[in-house]
Amino acid sequence: MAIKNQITMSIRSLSENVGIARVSTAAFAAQVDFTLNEIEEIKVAVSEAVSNAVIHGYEYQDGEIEIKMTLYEDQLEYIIVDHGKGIADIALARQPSYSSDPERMGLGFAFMESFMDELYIESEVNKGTLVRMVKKTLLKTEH
Amino acid sequence: MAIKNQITMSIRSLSENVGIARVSTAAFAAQVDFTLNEIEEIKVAVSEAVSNAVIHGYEYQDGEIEIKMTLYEDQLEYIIVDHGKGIADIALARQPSYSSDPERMGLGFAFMESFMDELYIESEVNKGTLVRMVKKTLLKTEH
Amino acid sequence: MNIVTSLKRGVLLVRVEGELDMHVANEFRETVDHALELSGVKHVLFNLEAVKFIDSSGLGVLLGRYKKISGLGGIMSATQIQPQVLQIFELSGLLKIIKLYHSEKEALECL
Amino acid sequence: MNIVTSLKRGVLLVRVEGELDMHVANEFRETVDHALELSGVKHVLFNLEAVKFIDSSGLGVLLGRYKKISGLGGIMSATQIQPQVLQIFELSGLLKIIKLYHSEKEALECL
Ligand SMILES: Nc1ncnc2c1ncn2[C@@H]1O[C@H](COP(=O)(O)OP(=O)(O)O)[C@@H](O)[C@H]1O
Ligand SMILES: Nc1ncnc2c1ncn2[C@@H]1O[C@H](COP(=O)(O)OP(=O)(O)O)[C@@H](O)[C@H]1O
Repeated sequence: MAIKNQITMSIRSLSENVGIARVSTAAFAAQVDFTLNEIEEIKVAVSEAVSNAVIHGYEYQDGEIEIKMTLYEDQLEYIIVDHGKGIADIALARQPSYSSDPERMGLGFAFMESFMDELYIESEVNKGTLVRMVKKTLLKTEH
Repeated sequence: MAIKNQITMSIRSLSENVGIARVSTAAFAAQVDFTLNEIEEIKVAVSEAVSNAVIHGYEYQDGEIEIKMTLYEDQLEYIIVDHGKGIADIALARQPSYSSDPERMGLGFAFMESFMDELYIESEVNKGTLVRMVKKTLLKTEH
Repeated sequence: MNIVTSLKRGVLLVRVEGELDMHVANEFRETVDHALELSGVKHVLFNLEAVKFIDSSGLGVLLGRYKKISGLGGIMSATQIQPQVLQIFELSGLLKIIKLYHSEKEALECL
Repeated sequence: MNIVTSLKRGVLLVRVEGELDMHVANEFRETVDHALELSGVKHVLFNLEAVKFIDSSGLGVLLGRYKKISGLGGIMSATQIQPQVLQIFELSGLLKIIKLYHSEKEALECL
């Protein structure tokens, strides 16, 4: 599939960068004729993935988070990578309401799943986590 | 000087990415208590530097543009790098109203200079160009 | 994030402005809990007109406030929710436990 | 970028919405030049109320339109300029050659 546009970002694992990542990914999505509602959905999904990297991946410690956004002919892809703690049981982690932190809601992956068209997670304990999310742009035109 | 936050981006040399770079760099600047007017000034300066990379550096051809934003104790720094054509005579290029393109105004560097507190340019013909711009945050607090 | 709390007819009114994510979650929690303690009231009304974004971290703090408020025997309600925030409330089930009103006035008359 | 052109009392009115940078410069130039040719008029009024951003690429297209319009013996004017755009106009000297009005109505009466 031909790549039409691509931006990569590397951000520090800081809570203030979650909002910056959200704004940047939304600006990237605005190339496609998504509805305002679809852009909001992308913002939530990206916010969840980046927040997870800060909270669970790096447990609020220093670290780098990479974000790669790619526009293909028929879809927009976001890949969020951290080199932190990793996930031992991905199937368990994906269950709605499951959280390893009793203070949290366990809805991050559930939101990514419902707001995007594809969600793929790759993880290795003590190596890190990769989250790949796709939103279809079929039938949309570009600006 | 201690780095308080840093984000690096790599974007393709495409005109649609100029606006995305602007939005991302403005979101980064919003960490500091700049006035809306100061944020607008940063947006213009970044817009000029990134546009120059697309127009002059890569002459609208394929290429990568790197943007590094760093928040220090007392200043915000933006570095924009391209690996394109380069500038033979930097002093000439910086002159207000000078442009190698008769269709353009030659105000890009003049705007970067007036809207930022420091402007530093490094360039080598056929290697590329680095533009470093600094906005002081002294007397500002962070969110 | 900007949070303004005030007391209206025995109800703690919390006007929130900004994006309710993990970056502001702590400040939000502390401000509301502090105002709850100081005021001594038990009902809380959130005016969410100026909240344009919420994610599961923001929801988490709201749910935490709900637990605290209902533990005190109070009612948690909200007014002027934006469509995007409403969608998240619905998906998460928060809509079932939080009372929604059209305006501050309506809410304060009913509480 | 959204551009709507219309004819009012022998003046080409151009309402612009968006950020006037290199990405939209070509489209902007082509739309305005095309409307100028079609209409056959020589005065142009830009309503810039919804232009929140302009840089030197955007200025360049406006200056190009100025040259074209004054070559035809017409007057180029603008109304409802945002402060940020005004600052750029000032710095570049464009303010000296473009006539500014407070409203479309005022401009159309004076032109
Ligand atoms: N980037 C990550 N690194 C390590 N663990 C993660 C990461 N993302 C998610 N997890 C694990 O998956 C669980 C479920 O995640 P999620 O559905 O987002 O809910 P929550 O963030 O509320 O816990 C988390 O509690 C955590 O244990
Ligand atoms: N990134 C770059 N790569 C190569 N040449 C550049 C670059 N940036 C600027 N220049 C040169 O410097 C000149 C002046 O730049 P500038 O002040 O931005 O005005 P303008 O973009 O309107 O030409 C350009 O015309 C070009 O010749």
